[in-house]
Amino acid sequence: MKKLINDPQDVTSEAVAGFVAAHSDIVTQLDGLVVARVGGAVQGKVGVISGGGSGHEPLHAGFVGVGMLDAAVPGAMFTSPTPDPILEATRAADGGAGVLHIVKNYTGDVLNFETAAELADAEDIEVATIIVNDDVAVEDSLYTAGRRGVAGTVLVEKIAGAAAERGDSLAGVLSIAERVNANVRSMGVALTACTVPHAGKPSFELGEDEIEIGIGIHGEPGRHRIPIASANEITDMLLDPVVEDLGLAAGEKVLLLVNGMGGTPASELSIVYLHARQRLEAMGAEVARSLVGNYVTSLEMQGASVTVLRLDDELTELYDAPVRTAALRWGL
Amino acid sequence: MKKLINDPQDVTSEAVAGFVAAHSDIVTQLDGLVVARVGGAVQGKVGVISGGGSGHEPLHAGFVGVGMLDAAVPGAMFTSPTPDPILEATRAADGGAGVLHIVKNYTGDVLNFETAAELADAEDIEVATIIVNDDVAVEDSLYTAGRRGVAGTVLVEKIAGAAAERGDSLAGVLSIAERVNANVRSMGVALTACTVPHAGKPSFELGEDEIEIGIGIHGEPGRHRIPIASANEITDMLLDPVVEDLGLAAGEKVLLLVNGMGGTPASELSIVYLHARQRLEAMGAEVARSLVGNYVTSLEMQGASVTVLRLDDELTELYDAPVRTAALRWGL
Amino acid sequence: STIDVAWARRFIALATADVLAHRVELSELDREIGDGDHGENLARGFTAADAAVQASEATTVGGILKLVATTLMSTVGGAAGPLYGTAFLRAAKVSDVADVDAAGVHALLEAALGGIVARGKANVGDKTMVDAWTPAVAAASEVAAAGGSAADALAAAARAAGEGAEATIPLVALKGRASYLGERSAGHKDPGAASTALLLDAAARAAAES
Amino acid sequence: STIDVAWARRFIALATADVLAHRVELSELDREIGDGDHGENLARGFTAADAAVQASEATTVGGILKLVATTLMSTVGGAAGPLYGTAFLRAAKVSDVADVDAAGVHALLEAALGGIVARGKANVGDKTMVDAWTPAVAAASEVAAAGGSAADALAAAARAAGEGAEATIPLVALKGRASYLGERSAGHKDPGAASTALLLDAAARAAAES
Ligand SMILES: Nc1ncnc2c1ncn2[C@@H]1O[C@H](COP(=O)(O)OP(=O)(O)O)[C@@H](O)[C@H]1O
Ligand SMILES: Nc1ncnc2c1ncn2[C@@H]1O[C@H](COP(=O)(O)OP(=O)(O)O)[C@@H](O)[C@H]1O
Ligand SMILES: [Mg+2]
Ligand SMILES: [Mg+2]
Ligand SMILES: [Mg+2]
Ligand SMILES: [Mg+2]
Repeated sequence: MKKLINDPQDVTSEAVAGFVAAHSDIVTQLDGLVVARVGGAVQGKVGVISGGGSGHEPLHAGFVGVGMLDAAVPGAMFTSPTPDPILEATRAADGGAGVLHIVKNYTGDVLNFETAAELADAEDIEVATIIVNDDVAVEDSLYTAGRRGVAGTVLVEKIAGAAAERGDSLAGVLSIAERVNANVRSMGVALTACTVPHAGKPSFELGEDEIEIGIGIHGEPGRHRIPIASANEITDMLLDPVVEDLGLAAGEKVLLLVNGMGGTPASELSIVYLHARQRLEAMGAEVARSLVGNYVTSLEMQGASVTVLRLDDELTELYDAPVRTAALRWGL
Repeated sequence: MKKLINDPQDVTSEAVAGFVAAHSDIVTQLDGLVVARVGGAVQGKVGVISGGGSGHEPLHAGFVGVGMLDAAVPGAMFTSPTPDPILEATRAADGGAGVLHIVKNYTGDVLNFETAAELADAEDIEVATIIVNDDVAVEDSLYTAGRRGVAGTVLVEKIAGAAAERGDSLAGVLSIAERVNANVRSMGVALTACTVPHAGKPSFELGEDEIEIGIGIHGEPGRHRIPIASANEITDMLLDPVVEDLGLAAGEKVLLLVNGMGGTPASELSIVYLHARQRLEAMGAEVARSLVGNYVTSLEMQGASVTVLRLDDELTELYDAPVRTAALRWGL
Repeated sequence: STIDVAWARRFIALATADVLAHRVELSELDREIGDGDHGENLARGFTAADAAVQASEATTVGGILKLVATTLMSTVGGAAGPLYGTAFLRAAKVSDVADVDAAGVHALLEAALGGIVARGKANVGDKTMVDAWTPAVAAASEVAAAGGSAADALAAAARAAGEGAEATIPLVALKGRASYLGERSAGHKDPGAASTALLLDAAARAAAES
Repeated sequence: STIDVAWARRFIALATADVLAHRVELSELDREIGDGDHGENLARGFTAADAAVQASEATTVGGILKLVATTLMSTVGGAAGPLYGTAFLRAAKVSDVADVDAAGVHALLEAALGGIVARGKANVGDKTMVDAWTPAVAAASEVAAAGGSAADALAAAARAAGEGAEATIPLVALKGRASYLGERSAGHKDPGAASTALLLDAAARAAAES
């Protein structure tokens, strides 16, 4: 394991401190590694927060700022944060109109946010929760933990953040977030594994010519392992289940997000994007918005995920609304 | 070699096509893979173009747009482009006020841009050239090829682009670019090598616990090889020669750029940034502006470079000016 | 033949030592079918819990267990943090007394399991820590019914938890991170079940000493 | 004992075949002390040049060489593109005739070297292609002075270029990408010098056939 780190135990705290120092015009650091907007909660605006294990940067702290999140809670590496800092972030985001918790669907995240919401409730802060579960690699059933939340999370955060900025009520922001979650699906591939600093060795082993289809973002192995194929073939393997699960029909408008897992060259993401876009267009869908880059990563993992969000006019307008965060910025 | 590619020969053309499709609100594609601003040359404005081998994305195409480059010329992977597309880009950028060529100091880039400038001259397009050479890892001498152009290039492009947008003459834009180049220094480290698609194997070999100090951005090996050390120690090895060569004095304002080589997790860049910033502050310098991320990469290489630019009020103002490109955007 | 606050303190000391000793092993189990942090998570949590217990002046079993609960809740994170946190919290509620007999041990373990199921909603056979806790509760219940001591009840519970953990190996996970692997989760021991066996073994050893 | 346009066509055909056959080897040399693309760059360029030559109706040696020059210039890129491009362009200028004798070969090679030095400003011993071209020019000059044939001049030039390329091995690079390695560039053959030897060998073989 070769990493640009000091003591493995200090990775998260040093990374957050460095991030906040580099973006001090946008964010500030509170207790428990919580990253919040400079200037504090906006009175009368619904607060929007998210959080989860570290190692997925820029998610979530990179999306704190005007038009998106009010605060983010980074946990230990790949480990959901505990309720205390989630509560701290909830307080920091509360402008009197309630706070939306955007939670990726992992047992740990769900349980810790649940506890934090109870604690917030005891302080008379109204909390609503959206559980993001866009990963079609995982079987969704009442009897399982259900689908994971992966790259679609950044779209929920952008669009819910814009709805809050627009002045929607907590119920309104929640319903927008639910609409995004209901219309977004993702699937990912790993070409290499990643190594959590304190573990010191890769999260799984892949042969010289193997890739793992249906990986998550926590260094978990995926659903099945196949020999390396061409970018176009791999893109098909990611896009097909996404489109099918979404029930995408000709004539629909979509946002296409090709997300890098952290160690993938930008050129490869563009190649995956090109083919996914051409496939979607061939199906009669209109790729109205696009996002290509490292947004929800797994440390230095090489690989990518394909996310499709079905757009309507309101979601498009909210997506286009100005945003000023470290990792997503336009119009401001 | 595992990559998300199709035919290795098509990597550059597919990547450019994908990039342009994803950012069609900002850029358009001309002949010879040239990427230009949508809307064409701005009449009366000095055109600013750059180019070089592919594999360093987002450099240069990611910096085409309002406030920065008018066009970019991607060559084959790690190979300088030929004069024809450089000429094409020069024409596309020419609004009648002349065109600045921003060239990284590599023999191939210098020679090909030189020929293109001659060809442009024959078409009565006035061309000025800035050769960027910020890499302190390389000995600079009249009798060698001189220092390489590395991550500092993005700052030359940003600031010269802003000067052109402000309406400066070609001589004015050139002199701003020269001022940036005279005041910017960089040094990089590789933890792993990268693999050019058509080569199929890594550009150099590094042992399990070795790192390479003073690497370039073309998969060339660096100046010396040492055992892996802590992030803080490595950052010192990069920052010290930069600061020394720059002759940085207490009380000066600087821009600190920590650039990822492509495969480095964002958290590690933040850790390097934090220490570099603390060191600069301890020297009495003021870190007035910061940029942390993948800007000038070497495919999937893990590693980073540290760049320091000495700022004055005018350079700061030009750096802060609005920019709207795929990879750098604010104010627009 | 009861256990008391001294047992509770000794239990946490032994549990902490065991977690630290098996930290890598637990993370390794989690690496195979999860995300490789279970040992690290518990090491962080029990180091903090142990320090809190040592500094505490609690005089009841429940007083100690409650302190452990809140400390785990606020330091472990992940799935195991809220699950073990709730388990200790519920156990604390039924043991806020000076002495606990075999029936009390059964009640305590049953409350812990109830907390885990309330939060995690896993069924027996889903390949989670529930598969270690469930037979442990049953074993303690038998000892209590047969008139055994608290130490006997814990010993039986620990043995049953160990067997329960082993029995997770062939199972296909339906809850937690391992469930994402589908069929490929079979053939590996569940890390949370393994840590449950470890903790109950520490509890039994602490009781045997007293 | 002169060479003509048929020679020029044959030279490019053989050179292209040789470049393609040694593509990996040339890139491998470049990988050791450069960026590993030299073989790829020349393969791209000569494939295009060969196609252009086959489609061309040029009737002079210089006509063919000029076509090669412009094609290399617009397809190779990197350092080698402009350097070889200028070399062929300058060589074409002094050979726009139907027949070239030994003195003509010397003039042609000297012009090529002049072009490379004009663009790249390398000195002998800087560990570049100049270290292969320089002895080649000297060898052709000797043959011409001694009254040898064009084919003899090319054969001598090719031999000298090969020796010049070998002699780059111990050198420390002062120009081009290898110079960034400093002392570590010693012990490796310069890829551009190696490709120069390859090209001149093709030229000599084409002349020997005619
Ligand atoms: N729904 C659940 N019910 C009971 N136990 C669970 C549940 N989900 C996960 N677990 C337990 O948690 C363990 C994993 O804990 P840990 O690795 O610390 O958290 P995470 O999975 O968040 O990384 C699993 O081995 C399993 O025993
Ligand atoms: N200044 C120079 N003068 C002469 N030859 C040079 C010079 N710089 C580089 N070369 C030659 O170019 C070769 C490298 O070519 P190539 O790999 O195609 O280009 P690049 O270095 O741009 O990747 C070197 O081996 C050397 O022979
Ligand atoms: Mg975890
Ligand atoms: Mg090159
Ligand atoms: Mg885990
Ligand atoms: Mg090369």
